[in-house]
Amino acid sequence: MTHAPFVADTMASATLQDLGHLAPMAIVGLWGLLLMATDAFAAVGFRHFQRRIALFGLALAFVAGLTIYGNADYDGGVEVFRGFLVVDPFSAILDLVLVGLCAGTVLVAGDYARTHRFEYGEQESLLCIATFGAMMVGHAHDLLALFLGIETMSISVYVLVGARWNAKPSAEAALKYFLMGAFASAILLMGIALLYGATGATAFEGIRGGVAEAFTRWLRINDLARALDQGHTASPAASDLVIQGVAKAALLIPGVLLVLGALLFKVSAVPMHMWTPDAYEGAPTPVTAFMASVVKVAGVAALLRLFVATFSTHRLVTAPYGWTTAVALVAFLTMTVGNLAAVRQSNVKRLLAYSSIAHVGYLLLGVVAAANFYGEAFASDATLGGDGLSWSRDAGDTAVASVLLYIVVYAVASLGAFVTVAWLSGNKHEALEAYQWSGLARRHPGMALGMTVCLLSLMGLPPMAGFFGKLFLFRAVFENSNPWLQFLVVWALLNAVVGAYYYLRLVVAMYFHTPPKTAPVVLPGKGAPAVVAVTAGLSVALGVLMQPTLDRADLAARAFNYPPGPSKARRVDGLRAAWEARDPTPPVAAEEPSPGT
Amino acid sequence: MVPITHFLYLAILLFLIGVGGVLLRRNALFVLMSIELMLNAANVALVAFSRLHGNHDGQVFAFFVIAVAAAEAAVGLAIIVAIFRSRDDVDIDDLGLLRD
Amino acid sequence: MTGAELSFYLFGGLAVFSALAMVTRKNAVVAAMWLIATFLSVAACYVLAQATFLSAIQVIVYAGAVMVLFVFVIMVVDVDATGRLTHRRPSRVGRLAYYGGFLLSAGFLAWVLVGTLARQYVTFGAELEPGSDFGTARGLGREIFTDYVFPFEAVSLLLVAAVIGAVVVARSRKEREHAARHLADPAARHAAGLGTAAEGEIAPPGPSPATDFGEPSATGHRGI
Amino acid sequence: MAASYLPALVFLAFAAVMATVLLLLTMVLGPKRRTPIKDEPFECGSDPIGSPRVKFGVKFYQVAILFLVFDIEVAFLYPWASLFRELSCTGPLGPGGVCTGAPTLFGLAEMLVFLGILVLALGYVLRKRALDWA
Repeated sequence: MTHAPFVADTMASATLQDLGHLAPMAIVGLWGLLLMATDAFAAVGFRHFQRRIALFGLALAFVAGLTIYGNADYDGGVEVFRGFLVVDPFSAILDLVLVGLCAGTVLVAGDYARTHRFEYGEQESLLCIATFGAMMVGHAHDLLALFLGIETMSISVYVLVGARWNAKPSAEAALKYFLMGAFASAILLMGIALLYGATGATAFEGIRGGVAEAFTRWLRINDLARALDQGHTASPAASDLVIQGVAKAALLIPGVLLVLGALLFKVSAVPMHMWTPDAYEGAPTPVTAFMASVVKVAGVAALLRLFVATFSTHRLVTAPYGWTTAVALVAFLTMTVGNLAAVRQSNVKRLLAYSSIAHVGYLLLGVVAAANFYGEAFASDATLGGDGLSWSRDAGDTAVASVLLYIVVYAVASLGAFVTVAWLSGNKHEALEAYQWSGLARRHPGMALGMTVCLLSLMGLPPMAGFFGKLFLFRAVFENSNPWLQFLVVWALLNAVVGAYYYLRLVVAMYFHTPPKTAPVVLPGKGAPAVVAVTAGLSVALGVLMQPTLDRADLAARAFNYPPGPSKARRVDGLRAAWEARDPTPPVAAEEPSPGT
Repeated sequence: MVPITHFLYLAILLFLIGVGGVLLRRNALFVLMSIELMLNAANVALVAFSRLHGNHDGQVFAFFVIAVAAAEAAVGLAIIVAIFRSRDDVDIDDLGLLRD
Repeated sequence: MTGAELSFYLFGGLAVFSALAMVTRKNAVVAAMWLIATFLSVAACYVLAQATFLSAIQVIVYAGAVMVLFVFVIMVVDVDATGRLTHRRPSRVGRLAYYGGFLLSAGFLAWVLVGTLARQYVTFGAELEPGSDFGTARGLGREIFTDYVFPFEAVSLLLVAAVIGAVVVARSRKEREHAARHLADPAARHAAGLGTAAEGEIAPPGPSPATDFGEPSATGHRGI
Repeated sequence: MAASYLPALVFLAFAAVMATVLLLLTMVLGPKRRTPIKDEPFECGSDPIGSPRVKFGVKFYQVAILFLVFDIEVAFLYPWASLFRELSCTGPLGPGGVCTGAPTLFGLAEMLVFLGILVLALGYVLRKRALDWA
């Protein structure tokens, strides 16, 4: 072990500088602590300000995120804390989105808890810490960052789910979610251990190098092994090479599969989705909204960062050792099962839970497509010695951009839909059965409209953002020459039609059925209407301004599986200029709900 | 010297025993203990690979895992206590309120 | 066989044995004791992989604190109740999933074993210079406090979340009332789930007693 | 390397042998005359009522969780303490642990932040009366 002489002095300044790069995340984490302190120590009258303090901090983080979002210095990606985390346009977009989603949850969670009589002052603090974890996943550039981020987020969410002490389903949902989640974490950890064994590193860069090396060795090994089998007297060196190479791959492939399984569990893909409807239903509805938006975004970010950007060497995405075939199969199952189960649900919360599963299926298709393209790019780089500027890499970047776009659009609409459900539950019994939504448009036209817009966006109707999200995603997947993937796109379209049925059923109930005699009790306060208005507005606005939005996502995804550095910055350079010339106002900037409403 | 491979076998055996405990036991406390066992198994693998590669990354990872596992156990046990307050038994099959 | 090898197989075998004993016990306290035995054996194996500091931490945190927590909770939630095994068999699908999952994992084990054992893959790890601080508190600290500054600070947030969780989720009715004792405003007390009915006011619509846990509150009120 | 742990191993073996031998000796040597009266649990002359296992209060759990958190804090303190000299020096340490560079507060600051966060959590717990035994 050789260690550079201690540079504690430069470390102090470097640490502060790195914290500056991570300002949004640092602010959110700090606010988690601050809110805990104000809850415990502030004067009695001060406690009513919890929500405002939280929103102020989130607004601060959002502004900090905007400065990073608009700063071209980060285009090539900046590694902070010695490569532990990375700040790049991708993470900048995720920061903004996650902070916005957290603010949306904070706006509703307090009202909901008060009305349902389990108000507690720690809620905002936990939401901030969970968002901090999710942001850490978005920035992750090391397996430890990924693991710690997922755990920080999950532990806070377990608590949020179980905090509703006056309703049994809450604690039960928490236990179920916790046991399943902890099991998945343990599997994730074993996978990480095997990956570390195979590559000798936990940083993504090191792992990528190790993966490439393991398989280049493997290639030579096949020849050597054949020579050995044919009875040639092998040199000790050759046999050593065989052993080393085989062992590396024997650790790598199970490691990749274990990590994949755990992450698919976290995003609730189908064989591992059993916990989702129960946990979503049992959790307090604003927390459900948080799980369906923030936690999902973090899970997809983890898949993109680790699988699309790191495990996309040619060998790892193609048969017989590729993970993409398995994920394509999972995507097929996920959208089918999610949609079919959603059709059967009369409970709105469960319906939305299953529909969120179906959306994960579509997203996974995009993940597979992106990884396939990058795998091809990797192969052509290796054989042609190219500089990575192949068509495949462009296509892969576009696929990543459309996945990013889709998850953002989905998360926004999903937040709006779940918040509407939370809003329509001013009484002990939440209006969870579809018939209770009958005629809502007559009593509350504004909220019904907001819910309708969100549902239509989830469904993918043309003027809404969801349509373009699906369009770009499916187009990116269809670019693959693999006929199976093309078939899956057709299958996904059929699924979207099934999805339209259950979304529209709810819309029809709201608009065309006679309202029940007793008026529904709704949450007091302007929080929920504000969130629904903003999410519905965004669902329309992102659809109308889709081209600039996609261009911006493209900028974030450009050279996504490139290591950060000057060559990546060069690659991104022209794009930023083109993008800024095209549209001076960043469209996603409308995300922030105004604090203090 | 003990071959690293044998550490790996130990880790995988402990891991599988933990998986078996999670899948086959119905008592939430046993499930939680089995999960702790699985985390420990992964730690054995991390430590062994850390020795294999001669760098500290694996050990540091295992160190953080111990902290995370403790936090996870604390929250999990809190949830079990909360459930116990509402009912007398901690059997995950009895969680029937959330069935279809 | 050298002493190191002998002790590895001894402690490794002990770890596997006590892990098996842990998952098969009926009584949760006994199982916890076996789990402690597993953790201690694993700590011994850490020493043999030259993770001396981690071995100490394993004893202190795992075998010490975590297991104390487990035993306390087992005591809290009534040994007799937790000692009972399943009284309802899982559904057929559930059982299939369990056994399928278990077989899959066993297949995974076989895969790794065959992939490595078949080629007689035996490796001893990198050469360490004698007297290096590999695995000691200093060696590990040098990484944690320089390269891993960020996770070091971030893990404190995780611990904070766990502390909040333990307080929020496991707190009793009495503690909840205490937390809300400053709330003179009946509406605020009501929002925190505390009774106003006992004070002779009409409760706004809220959860019925059936959804409450039914513990009587300090004011004798039962959930509305 | 592992040889330096030999004393610990010997100690362990000694403890195990000692415990086994003592138990065996009492089993073998002790007189065994059982009467129904002797088999009864002893409770000050009155018949025992119910299970001897009393349910613990949840308070024990709450104290244990705090113990756990601060145990982890201590786990981080060990390596920090053993490395403190190096962490507060901008250059490598000379012979005898003398700092060859300038002193710096970086090492102190990072631990203070960590401790500060956990002390804040402790304050939170105290304020929430989770430790009150009343």
